[in-house]
Amino acid sequence: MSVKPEGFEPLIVAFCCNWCSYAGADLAGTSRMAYPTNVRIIRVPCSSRVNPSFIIRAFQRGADAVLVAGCHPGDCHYHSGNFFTRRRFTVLKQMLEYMGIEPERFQVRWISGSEGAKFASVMNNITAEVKSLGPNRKLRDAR
Amino acid sequence: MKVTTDKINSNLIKEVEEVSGQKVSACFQCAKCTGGCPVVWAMDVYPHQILRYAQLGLADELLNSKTLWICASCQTCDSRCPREVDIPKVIEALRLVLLRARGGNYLHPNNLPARVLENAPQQGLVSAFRKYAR
Amino acid sequence: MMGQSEKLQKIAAEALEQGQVTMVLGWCKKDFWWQAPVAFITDPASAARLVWDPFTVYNPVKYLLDNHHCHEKIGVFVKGCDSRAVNRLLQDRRLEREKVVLFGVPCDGKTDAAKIKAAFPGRKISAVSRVDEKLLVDTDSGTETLPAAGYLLDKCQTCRHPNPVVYDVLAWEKVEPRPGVDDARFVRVAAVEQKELEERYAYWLRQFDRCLRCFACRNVCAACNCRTCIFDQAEPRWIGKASDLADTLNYQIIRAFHVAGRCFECGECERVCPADIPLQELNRKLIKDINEYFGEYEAGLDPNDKPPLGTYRGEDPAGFDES
Amino acid sequence: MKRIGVFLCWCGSNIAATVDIEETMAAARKMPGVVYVDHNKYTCSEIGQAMIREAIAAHRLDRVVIGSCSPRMHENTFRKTVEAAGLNPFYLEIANIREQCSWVHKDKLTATEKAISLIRTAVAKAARSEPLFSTEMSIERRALVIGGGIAGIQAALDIADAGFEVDLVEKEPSIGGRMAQLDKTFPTLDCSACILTPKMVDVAQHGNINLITYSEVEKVEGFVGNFTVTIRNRARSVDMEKCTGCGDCYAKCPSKVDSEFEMGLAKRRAIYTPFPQAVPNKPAIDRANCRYFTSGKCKVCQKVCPAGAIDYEQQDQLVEKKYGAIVVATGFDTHKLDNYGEYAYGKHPDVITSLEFERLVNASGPTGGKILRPSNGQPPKNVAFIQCVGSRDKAKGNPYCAKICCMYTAKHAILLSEKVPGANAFVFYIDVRTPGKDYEEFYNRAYEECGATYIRGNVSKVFPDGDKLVVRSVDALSGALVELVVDMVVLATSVDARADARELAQKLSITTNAYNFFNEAHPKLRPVETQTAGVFLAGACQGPKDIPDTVAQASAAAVKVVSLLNKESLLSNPTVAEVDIKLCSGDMSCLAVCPYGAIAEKFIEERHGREIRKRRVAEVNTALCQGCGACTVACRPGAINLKGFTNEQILAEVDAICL
Amino acid sequence: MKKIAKTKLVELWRQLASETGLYLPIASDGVVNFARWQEGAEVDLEALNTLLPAKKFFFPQTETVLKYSFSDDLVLEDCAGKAGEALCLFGARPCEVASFSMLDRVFLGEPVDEAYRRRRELTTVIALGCNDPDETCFCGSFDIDPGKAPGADVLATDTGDELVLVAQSAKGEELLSLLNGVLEEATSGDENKVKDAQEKAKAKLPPAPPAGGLMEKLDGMFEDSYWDLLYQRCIACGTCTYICPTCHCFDIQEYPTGSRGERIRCWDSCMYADFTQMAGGHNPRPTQKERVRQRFMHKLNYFPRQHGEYACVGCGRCVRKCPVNLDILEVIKDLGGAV
Repeated sequence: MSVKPEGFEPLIVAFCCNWCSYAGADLAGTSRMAYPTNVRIIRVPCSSRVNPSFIIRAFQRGADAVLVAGCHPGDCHYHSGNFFTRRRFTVLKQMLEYMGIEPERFQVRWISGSEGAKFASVMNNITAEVKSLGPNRKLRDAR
Repeated sequence: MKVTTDKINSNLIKEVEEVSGQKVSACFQCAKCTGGCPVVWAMDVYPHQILRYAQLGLADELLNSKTLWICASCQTCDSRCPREVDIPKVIEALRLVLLRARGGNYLHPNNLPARVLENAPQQGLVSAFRKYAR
Repeated sequence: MMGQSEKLQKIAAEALEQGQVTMVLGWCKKDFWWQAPVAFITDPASAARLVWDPFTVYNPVKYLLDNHHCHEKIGVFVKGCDSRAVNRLLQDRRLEREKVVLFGVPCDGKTDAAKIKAAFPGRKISAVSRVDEKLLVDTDSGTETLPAAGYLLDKCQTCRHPNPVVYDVLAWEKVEPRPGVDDARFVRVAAVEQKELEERYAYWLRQFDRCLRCFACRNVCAACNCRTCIFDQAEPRWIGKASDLADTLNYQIIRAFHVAGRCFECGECERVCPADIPLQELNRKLIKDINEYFGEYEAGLDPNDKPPLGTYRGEDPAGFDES
Repeated sequence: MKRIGVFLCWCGSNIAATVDIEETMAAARKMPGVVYVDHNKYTCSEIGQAMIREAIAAHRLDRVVIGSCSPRMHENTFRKTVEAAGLNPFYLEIANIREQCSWVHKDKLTATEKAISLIRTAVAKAARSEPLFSTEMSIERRALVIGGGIAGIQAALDIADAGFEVDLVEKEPSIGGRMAQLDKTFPTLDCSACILTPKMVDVAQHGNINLITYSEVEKVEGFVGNFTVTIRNRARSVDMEKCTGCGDCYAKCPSKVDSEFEMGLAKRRAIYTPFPQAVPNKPAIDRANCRYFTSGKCKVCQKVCPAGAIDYEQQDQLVEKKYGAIVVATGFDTHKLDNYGEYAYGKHPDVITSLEFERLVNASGPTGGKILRPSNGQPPKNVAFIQCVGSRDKAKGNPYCAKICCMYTAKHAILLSEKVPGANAFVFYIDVRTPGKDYEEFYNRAYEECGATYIRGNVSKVFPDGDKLVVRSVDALSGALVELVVDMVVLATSVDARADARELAQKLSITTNAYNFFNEAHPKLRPVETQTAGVFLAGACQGPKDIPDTVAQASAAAVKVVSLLNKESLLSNPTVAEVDIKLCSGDMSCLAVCPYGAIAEKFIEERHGREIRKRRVAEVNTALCQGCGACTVACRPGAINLKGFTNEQILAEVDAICL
Repeated sequence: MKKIAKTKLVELWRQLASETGLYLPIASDGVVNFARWQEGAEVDLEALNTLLPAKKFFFPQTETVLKYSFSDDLVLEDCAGKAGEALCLFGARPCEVASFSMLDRVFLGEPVDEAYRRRRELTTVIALGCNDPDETCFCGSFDIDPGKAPGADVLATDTGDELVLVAQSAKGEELLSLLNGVLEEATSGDENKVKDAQEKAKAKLPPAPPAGGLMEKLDGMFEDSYWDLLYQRCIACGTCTYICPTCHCFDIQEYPTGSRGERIRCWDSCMYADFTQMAGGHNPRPTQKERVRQRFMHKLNYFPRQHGEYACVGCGRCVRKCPVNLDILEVIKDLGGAV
């Protein structure tokens, strides 16, 4: 399913919660921790705002990978949001794998506002993983 | 002993860091290593000084020091270092740098008597080849 | 001794006569031997149309959504699976318990007409009836006998609750669940799981390529009880209206996700699919994962439960890297 | 079609050096709906903001996209800018092309490409933005201060002085905290008790302060202006109304246990006040060590109490109270020394921690202020002070500097010279850090005037030799090996966050750093606020801090609280959930996941032909909703949407990114 | 008249596929649909009807009618004029073939649907007469002979071990002439076998309820209470409309992606709640009752009033596939004569 053209640059859509992971991304910025340009962040108030439909839509429109990042369990700015995130995306992730989507294509990570370095390293890793997988054709719109 | 820009920028530190896997620059000279070293009385350059010399690129002083051959790798220093520097590994790296730089190729498998090969522990052979062969 | 159909007729007629209910949902026959659609009975005389035969598989419960407004009380005949649909609607607050009288019908499994047809190629069948564990098939060349167990619908072979789990009246004695259903429950899921990743994708692509987007799977499902489905909305448009395979996959993934922890395994989605897409393999995968990650849960048994995705425990495990 | 204006900020060279502004502008001009594009060196400057306001007027812009630093930085600033130009403030979208682009990427080509994509995404979102409006909410004009150390005391006094009611919750039977344990304070050598005790008394007597000791915060609900906090009043077993504080009970109590206040250097009773100046000066029964509670027999305290105040039947009580603001001032713990076997702490009585030393020096301490060796009660002749114990140690302790140890060790050396004439202080250090007014001078005094010997070398081992202690180190400056024989070793133990800090952070929905110190909203610009509006920080719970800094921060937090409570009303967060009743099935899945109880069911009436039907739908209480959006995903038909982060907007963002 | 042994059919298909796109009933996971033939395909000529009707070849479920892009100027690309490929449709049943003429009335009447016209012209239809109609077949109600397909270019009849092929149009002649290498000449004996098969098939057809007079009867039934009861069972899925060879309602949708976009035409279904829903939200057919009525009124009253024939060919797909057994046969029986 995957072809690996030379110089393939994956497109990665990252949903980051405002209070932790988006702040972590900002911290990576203020700390000048370099990571590849492949990732595009969509800011959401909480990882529990991320609808599985958004993820499937991103794959349909051509994303090579999707990341959902939120506060560590127990640290949710809204008390419990990421506990729901954990259940929802545990289920969704297993289902996508079951349907034949590479597990690297859809990832969920907890990144706190003080984990700028972790944010950068997650971005580095996911980009490298997806690069080696090649472009995603699965779930993708024909047009 | 004189520190110059060339010395500080020498390849020695890079080589030592690469061979040892240790971050020499992490040392902030608290000298806790030296304070606890059981064989420090026999050393001409103290463990914390070894790291300091390495940071400053003082290659001659390092490579000519007796300390390299006195360190017993007992790990006392390493277990207490607040900066997670494994000093015995740094010293071992210095020894290797020194031995390799001497250019000798003392050991060749063909020259080893069968008797030695049969009885020598494998670990000893590996170590010997690491140090005395290229 | 009164036949099973007559028992249903009596229950319905009495409930209507006594004014206990103003409508009864049960099953009736149509022209073909394999048809037994839901009947909407409003007068005692019509209760005679009601039947109980090998093909009364249709779930009458979802029709309550359209009808409960117009009736003070509706009587519904419910098999095990139908009764779980009632709990589904109660848990989703789409129905009030006091609006319905549940006539429980213990069910020994419904017959798959296609399997019967396949057993008699070229012969014309006029009627099929069931006597205990035997099926009597009337054909143009005489009556044949078949073992009922071999001709069940696939979904009935893995049924864990043949008896109604909620009812007001029971039409007859409860039956025993079929042996081995627990083992059979996830067999097909495991088979898909065992395929290689690419093989799995190819498999599902082939299945969903057939999807007509007729939405029968959704419309028949009692867990899909939204007033307006998200996929029927124009703005925002969650999936395109045109039949595009990617949109179909989107629909099927989200449909399965929306019934995750809520699906009560009636298997109607799979039965009604005109393209024979194995939808239960998707629904049951989610049930299996939810059981494994968040603890055993069976939907449609207790309307007061919180569905697994509507609750959490702080110590839940995650199906992804939590480091 | 919307009329969108795009403004790109250079941020000096911060953005412009990495992102090609010209090219980005050219690309922005072609984006759907964009009618005006401009740029500025510093968009956040008055000139930059004026440019936006003028462009809105001149080009009839109805949506604004700014490509600049993180929205977490200047979103509010720019919202005010567009509002000043007559637009709804939520018609603004920020594309984060600094923190998430120019600062993390080096290659100008790809960084520019990404910046264009981020702008496009923001344009797509802005095109679908709706005007949002805040509603006014009342404020509960009372404050809660958690922690009764010097930080909490100061914050409570300042808030109370401003005329607002304050509840001060303290876990121990008395307020005072760590400062009460100290002898003198650097750099002035004031007596700690002399400056603290009057403040404690002020707290007790202040009409606006309600002191709640022996209590802990159990649960925090609500939001800025309207917190509901459940406080657990632990059973004190002493009726506070009846008790006169005479002290007969603890004089007679037969159970003796190590005093926490005296760092285990002295005993207290099972019924006790932590120290003589305790406020309130009324005891509590430590039930775990009380004979009556452990064996069912004793009741001595009850028998001797002249006021009949002992009440063994008391139960923990949960009290629910409302507050407009919360100050967290829970202080610190000292570092556990389990990892430092080389210092022989716990193995030899003359190896003590710095806080134990404070008690030894203190006139009200176990030795009456005499510095005596715990082993034999003799004054020490030679004392070694070891700094950075557990600090600056990423291998076994805290990687950070505990900030206060250099100064208190200098103080200890000075105090030793004063209290034990002729005694020698040896201070082993890695670096001596004395930034602070009069701090360097104080440190100079220790070695210039008081004769302390500073040795630049970390101690590697301490071991007993007869009744002495041998301290082994090296003087890194001279290269001389050091082996001292001393009478006492004082370990400058590091500062840790409270063991239960994370638990409290979770209750308050605030975040902590990797070492469990509470995070401020911004390290420079919002140092006493947290990310949770209405929750403020004071003192060492935010990070190691000395008393001057703690008091300053406590007063700062108090000002923040006062300015909040002074408001007539608060504006609610307008990015709240909203129900489309056309789509709502009324199954209330949203309610199940709402952490704020902000969703309720209501019944609406609808016409169906000739009949009127009642139907259940969900309704959002916008005052309670905090805008997390968990409900929007729980809602299968998408009937509940989050303003400012609508489904339409997020889908448009996804589409714009993937284009 | 030509013939070919059924054992040699693969050669025929191979030959045909080399000349043109060849589509025939192919089984995949047990479901038979018209699909492009390729080596090894599981062709099923016994299957009575494919799941999806062959109308999809002329009136695809989804088709792009227009592409547009705008950066500086708006650029339009008309897709309808380029639609279609030359293909051969093998094995369409007579009822299916009959449906083509109904669709022609809609799409080839003024204004002509250009894409449909092109596809129709580029397609050669080889019909396959039925030998063994199902109990659910009621083509007889509409005077369709299960053994004959007058609208097809070629009619194939299964005579047991052989398939007899008769060209019925110039296009058909041309096609058969291309296949001389694999086809044999048929004899008069074969002609008799064909007649015999056709007669047998007709005899096997279940008694069909007469549809005559239905149109007139329905004229006065728009407000009849019949519909109040009929629709109750309907679950509003689109199965019947999508598998119906004569249903032809479509919707136009826009698929914008940034500065580009496509306009799509796709099948619609009168069973769906958004059928005929207007932009403001109003729907003249607000409930399922109106929509179910629409379906049957369209097929049995509006269409014949406009075009002179019923918009049903009695293929029986809806009878077999409706999840709740609500189908047009029931309506015909309820409202028309008895069986």
